[in-house]
Amino acid sequence: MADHKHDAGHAHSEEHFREKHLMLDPLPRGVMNDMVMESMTGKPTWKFWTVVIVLSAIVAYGLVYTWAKMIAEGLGIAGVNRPSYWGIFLVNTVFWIGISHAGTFISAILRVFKAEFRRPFTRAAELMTTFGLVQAGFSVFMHMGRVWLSYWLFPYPNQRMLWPNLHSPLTWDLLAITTYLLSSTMYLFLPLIPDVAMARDRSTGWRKSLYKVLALGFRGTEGEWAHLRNAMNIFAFAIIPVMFSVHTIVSWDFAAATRPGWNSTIFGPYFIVGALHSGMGAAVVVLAVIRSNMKHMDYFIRGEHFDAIGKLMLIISMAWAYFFFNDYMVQWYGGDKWTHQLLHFHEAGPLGWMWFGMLFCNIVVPWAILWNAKWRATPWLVSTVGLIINVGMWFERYIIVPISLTINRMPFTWRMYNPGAEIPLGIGTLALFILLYVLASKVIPLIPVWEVQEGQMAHELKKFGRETVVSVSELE
Amino acid sequence: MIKSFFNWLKQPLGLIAVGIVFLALFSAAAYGLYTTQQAPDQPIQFPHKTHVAFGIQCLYCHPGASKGPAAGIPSQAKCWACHNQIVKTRDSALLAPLKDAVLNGESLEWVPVAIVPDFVQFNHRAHVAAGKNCEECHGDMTQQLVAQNPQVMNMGWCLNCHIENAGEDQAKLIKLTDCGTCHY
Amino acid sequence: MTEKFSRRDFLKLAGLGAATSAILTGCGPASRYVKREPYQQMPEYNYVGQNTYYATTCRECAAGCGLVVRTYQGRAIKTEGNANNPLNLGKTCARGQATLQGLYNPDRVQGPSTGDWDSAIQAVADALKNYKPNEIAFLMGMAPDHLFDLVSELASATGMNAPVRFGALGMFESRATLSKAAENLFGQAGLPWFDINGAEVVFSFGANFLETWLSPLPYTRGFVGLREGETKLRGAFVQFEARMSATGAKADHWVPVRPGTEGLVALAIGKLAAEARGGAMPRAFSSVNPADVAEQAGVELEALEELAAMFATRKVLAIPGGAALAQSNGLEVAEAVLALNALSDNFGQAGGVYLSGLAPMQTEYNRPASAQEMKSFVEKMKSGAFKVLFVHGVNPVFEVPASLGFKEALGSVEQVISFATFPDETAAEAKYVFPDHHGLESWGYQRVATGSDKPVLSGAQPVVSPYYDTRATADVLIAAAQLAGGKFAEALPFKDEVEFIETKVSALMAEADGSFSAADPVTFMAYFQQHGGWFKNVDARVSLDGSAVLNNNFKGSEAEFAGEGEFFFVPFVSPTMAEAGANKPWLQELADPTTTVMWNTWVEINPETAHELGLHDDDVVKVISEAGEVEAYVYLYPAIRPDTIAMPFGQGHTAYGRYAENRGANPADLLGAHFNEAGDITFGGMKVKVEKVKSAARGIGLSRLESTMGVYGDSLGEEH
Amino acid sequence: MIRPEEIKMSAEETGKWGMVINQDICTGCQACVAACAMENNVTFVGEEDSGYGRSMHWIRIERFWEGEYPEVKMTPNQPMLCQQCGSAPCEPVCPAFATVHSTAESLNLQVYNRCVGTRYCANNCPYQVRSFNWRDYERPEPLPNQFNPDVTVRRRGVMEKCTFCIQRIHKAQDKAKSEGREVADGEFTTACAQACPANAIVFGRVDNPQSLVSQLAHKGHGVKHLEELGTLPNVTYFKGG
Repeated sequence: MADHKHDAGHAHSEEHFREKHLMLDPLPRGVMNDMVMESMTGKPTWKFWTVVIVLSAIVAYGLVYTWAKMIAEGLGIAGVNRPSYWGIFLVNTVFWIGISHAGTFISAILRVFKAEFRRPFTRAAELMTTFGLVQAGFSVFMHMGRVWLSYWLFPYPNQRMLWPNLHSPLTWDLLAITTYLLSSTMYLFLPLIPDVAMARDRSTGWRKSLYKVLALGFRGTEGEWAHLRNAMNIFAFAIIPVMFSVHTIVSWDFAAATRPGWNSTIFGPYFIVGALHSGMGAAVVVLAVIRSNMKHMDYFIRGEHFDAIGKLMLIISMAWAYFFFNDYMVQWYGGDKWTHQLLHFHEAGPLGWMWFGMLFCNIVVPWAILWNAKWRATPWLVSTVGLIINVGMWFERYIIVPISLTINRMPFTWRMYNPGAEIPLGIGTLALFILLYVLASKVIPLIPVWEVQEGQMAHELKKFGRETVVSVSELE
Repeated sequence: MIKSFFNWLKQPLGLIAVGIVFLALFSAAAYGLYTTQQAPDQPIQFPHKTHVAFGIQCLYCHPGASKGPAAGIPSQAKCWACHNQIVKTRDSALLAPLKDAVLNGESLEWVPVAIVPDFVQFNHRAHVAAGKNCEECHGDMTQQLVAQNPQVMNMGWCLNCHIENAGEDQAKLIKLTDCGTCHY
Repeated sequence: MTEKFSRRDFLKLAGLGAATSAILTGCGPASRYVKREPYQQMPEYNYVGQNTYYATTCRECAAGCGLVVRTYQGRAIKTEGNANNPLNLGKTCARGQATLQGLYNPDRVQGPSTGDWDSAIQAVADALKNYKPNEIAFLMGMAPDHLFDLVSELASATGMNAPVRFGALGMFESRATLSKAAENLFGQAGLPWFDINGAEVVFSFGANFLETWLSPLPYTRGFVGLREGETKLRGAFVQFEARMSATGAKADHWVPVRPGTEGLVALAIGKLAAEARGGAMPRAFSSVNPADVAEQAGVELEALEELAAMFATRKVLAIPGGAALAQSNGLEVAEAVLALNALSDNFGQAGGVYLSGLAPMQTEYNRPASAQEMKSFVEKMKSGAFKVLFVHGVNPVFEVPASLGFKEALGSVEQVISFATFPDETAAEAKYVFPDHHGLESWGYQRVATGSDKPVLSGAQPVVSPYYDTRATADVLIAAAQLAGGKFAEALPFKDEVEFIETKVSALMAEADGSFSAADPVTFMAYFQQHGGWFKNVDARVSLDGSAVLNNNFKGSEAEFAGEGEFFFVPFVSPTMAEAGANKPWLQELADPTTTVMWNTWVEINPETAHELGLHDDDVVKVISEAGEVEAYVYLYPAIRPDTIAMPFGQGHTAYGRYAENRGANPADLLGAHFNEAGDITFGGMKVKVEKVKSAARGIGLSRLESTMGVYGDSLGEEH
Repeated sequence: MIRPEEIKMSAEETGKWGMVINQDICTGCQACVAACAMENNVTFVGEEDSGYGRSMHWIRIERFWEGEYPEVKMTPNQPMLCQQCGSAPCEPVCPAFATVHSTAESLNLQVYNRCVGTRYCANNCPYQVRSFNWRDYERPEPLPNQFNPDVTVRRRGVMEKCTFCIQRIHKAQDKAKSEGREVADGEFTTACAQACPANAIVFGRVDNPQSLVSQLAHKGHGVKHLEELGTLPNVTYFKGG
């Protein structure tokens, strides 16, 4: 950034704006389309295949084999016990649902509020939602003692006159996650249509047939665009309450229980903020990886995006800290002896380091780094912070599930939890998530080209005297 | 290679082959379904019909039905008490297993037909006491040779009858539809 | 069908299709079909589909409790106590409940080691015939049962050695000492009988009467009477012992006296009580100085004074037992504690001390062999005086302390014939194993040695037909005696075991006050089976004359300890498993009442001591005595003297089935061959060393039901 | 003002079957635990799993320590089993209605065949008395011969817990009905109460003021554990002493 030094008078030259802002750095449509197509269809390198093979192997062992073994032998091969009946399974479930919140947050909320920086990475975030939910689903189904009977949890007419118990938070949970998975998949699909149509027009072979089906005959007429925009608008608004309800309901799995440490009224918003915290952290990691590993991505994903997400992360971290403090305070002042015991156990028990680690990762690290605009614009740094936040948020869920389960009102039964098969299973879900993402990057345009182009059309640089300012026109 | 295979499948011959494979799979599945609902093989093709025709009451051989959970299978001594006086027993091929078993002190291995899963605690006595006749569940034995299950004995079937029986009596309905009445 | 695709393959495919659709359709009835075999001949009193209940006797220990076993279609389903039996009045202990896991144990001996019973009987007959009668010895379990009578008759008629009964339970109860003390004090040997139910206060000196001691069920009932008696206040209970037992845990005051000083403490309390009451000081207490005793025993003098004050004002029942008697001065301890009862005028009184009455068909008290008697038995084996040894109902290789050398001595006996039901350590060393039925498959009767105020003969009958190719030992002996001919055949002129039992039992018809009566032997036997035994409606307890006991002169001698170690050693019988429960998986999985440990052996160490030694929970230590060494996990036990360590007896089997084998350690291996005056082994008189072998490793250690976090505050980050 | 006796209790609150446990005379002998295991086909899990909080005991005897040596005391043995709550926290959380209230018997049922194994009920049980079949624990032949035919044998993935020996309740009711009478107090009892050498466990109808269990429950200062949670437990404890 040599400009800054000798261009002190001309603080923001046009050149400078273009370099910094994607929206002000337009390329011809055809070029941009080709760039996206090339990033997707480029011949896979040996690196790609290595990653795919390694990940597949991990999935095959961690998820497929271990789960099959667990189904055949029982949950005994995992580490769950009395009183930690849930263990890492539910840690991972909450974790993945948390990850999935990033997509909706970025693409729906930022879209509704017309945050322009969102444009290039809504798709990447939406994919996280869908793939993250798949992992959450795996995590929750694999923890069931008799998963082959899990269809009993869905309402279907039967001669036994039996229905799922609508009093149970788990039933709510299942309905909420299913709704969320369906709606987020739809919401992933809708903005994809114009891009798929673009890809259809620029590909051959199996790709062409695939995109032909996916594009639903989209040709880009005014009418089609109007319908699409309408649908996207409806979904963008509708999915926001779904997103909020999902993690609230997940939190009710815990908050609705009569357990010290769980039975807290603040859990709903606390969990939502926690989900956004980990979700944004994960999103920034994904963006950094995409940017450094896929062709032309440094054009679409720039420092400004990391800067914007970094600001959000900082705010969310503060919100998380606020809710954490609130929850802790209220629980402590509640005066219940078991809650006191539990809070003390969190900090001073054998896994106390995890509690402090959580605070360090979730509060100290983001606050220490993300306040600085220059650091915020550094992809590797922000994504490292994102990674650390995810570790911290995983700790948080670990503290809420197995560690809090250790302490109950029957001290005779307290017992530490040592994970077993949960570890390969958890790594398996992580590998599956990455694998799905890697494979999807070859099939689905990770950049919503039309959205970027739309933004670039709306943005222009105007000169007022010596000052150059950005002007955004209303599109709709 | 694969491509040529798929191309071959598009030929009329290929389509017929696909059809045959589907038919075969479908029949196998149907056959499988059929076998799951079939009465099992018994060591003797025991004709209930004949015995009922002699005027033997159900409870003569299955006395447990009026006393407790299981109706029971008669001891071989009970069979033999009559059969050793019946000339036909001596040289009937159908009765040979009984003769052999009794004379050699071995047990016949009967396979109960009307069964419920082991997590259902069924009690014959309560049903007999409630006025149910044997044939209401087990079919008309005057017409049957080897025992067959006249209906699918599943929970819906149980519940229908329980609800019907309770009628307007709320207390009875609660008792008869309580999970703990049958499952523990 | 072509060659490549045979009909068989087609059927396979069809079967696969069927299996798939069976899975898809949620499994039709076909997947659940089972085969059912009817009775060939319906047993009498049985009814299709109905439960049948049989009364019999529990053979898990020698107490002789009555059981009622629920059977269904020829299988034993559940044992309950027999309410007709005055000993247990319808109750059972955990071992009685788990007896079914012995009956259906996967590791039973399934048939005679010779292959068939004809050759087995021939082998026994040969053993009887080919040796001189005095070269033949019988070692049996503690229970005074019909087999003991049969063998005794055989022995007395043929000049064989009289059968010897032994059991580790009797050894750990110090039965010989109790009996000898009664003889010395009251001129009559026998097992004392303590009426806890009627007492106001109980002072127990080491007696673990709520666990395995003598007859735990009646004593538990007595304890309930003490606490909950309708007509009186809640009775107090004080326990004197170095290590808090499950019994001591129920005490209001647990007084951890130094091992070996129990007798002195008793005398000191007696002296203080007598002082408090005023009047002449009995001679018995003249030699003790309470202040010295308090120091020796490691308790405060004030504590003794308080206890003595209780003694002076209330009716106190003093009970000697357990490790307190297993000291070099054990006999004196027993006498001193029994003598204390004179202060409350307890002899022959409600709430006091009696001698157990004789059981039906018993003419004199016949106690099991003491350890010292076992030692001479072993010496006879070694010297070759015994050439044939029959073992039944006991597992001496495991139960007799290793220092007595039973296992080595077995090598000197030409023929060892074991009648073991389970493949225990003794059976492994035997030349032949001719398995007896399990108790629930057997006929019999058993005299109840103590526990009831009435004379009780518990009756046993098979509740199921034998599961394996086993045969009643009595039948084997009768058949072998017939085969051997001569005086053997004359001694046992019975068709079989049942006839022998009938002959014996029907002799009771003539007795008055029976729990039932019948005019003919057949009916009498039927009643005997139906009621699960016979008892006399009389109080058979022997009232004692204790007027002179306080005139005895007690020396107040100090206990001597064997070994170099720094710790007193208290082995105790596992309350849940006892000596022969280790092969029953559910007994293994019961939590020990005091430590909640399952499936293993532990060493109890005071937490302070452990801290000094740098020991933690689940460290592996070696306990070393002069007689041997064993390894076990450390359990920091808050209720044990800092100078004492304790270990449960019951594990440490090298055979005895998959659930017992190679599990835990046997503290009997640490006991040296030292005996008290009455001949009991001084298992409480050992000094041992403790050496750390391994530090606790993550995930390896004792299985506890309790939470070390919740109960002891471990890992909670608190100072404690 | 409403006087307490004027408040009409609902069926859940009064309960039907109940238990009184006298801790003062409980010796901790484990006979109840063994009896329960034998009656209810409860499996044993082996050393490793039992030490890892996976034992299947439907009833366990708790004890704590008070004070330091030599003034150390063991707290009264506390048999802990399903309290058969009138308002049980385990019930509403089961998504499959496998943990469900029996209106007829006022018991908490565990319907094994409906259980899918989410274990939420166990998390939510304040008494921690539910046990989960973590594996298909092996009971080698011929041990299964002793299975009680009146009780379902559970397999892996299923939650289970004390049923107040509902099979015995049904049997007694069936017998009484066949004889045209009501079940008499003390006619039958649970396996644990029947075995208990100290008679520390008494079982019966708590809605019948004449029954032994009702009379004991109203004598002295009985405690219902964690009653403050509103669980309406049906087991009354007497510490005594």
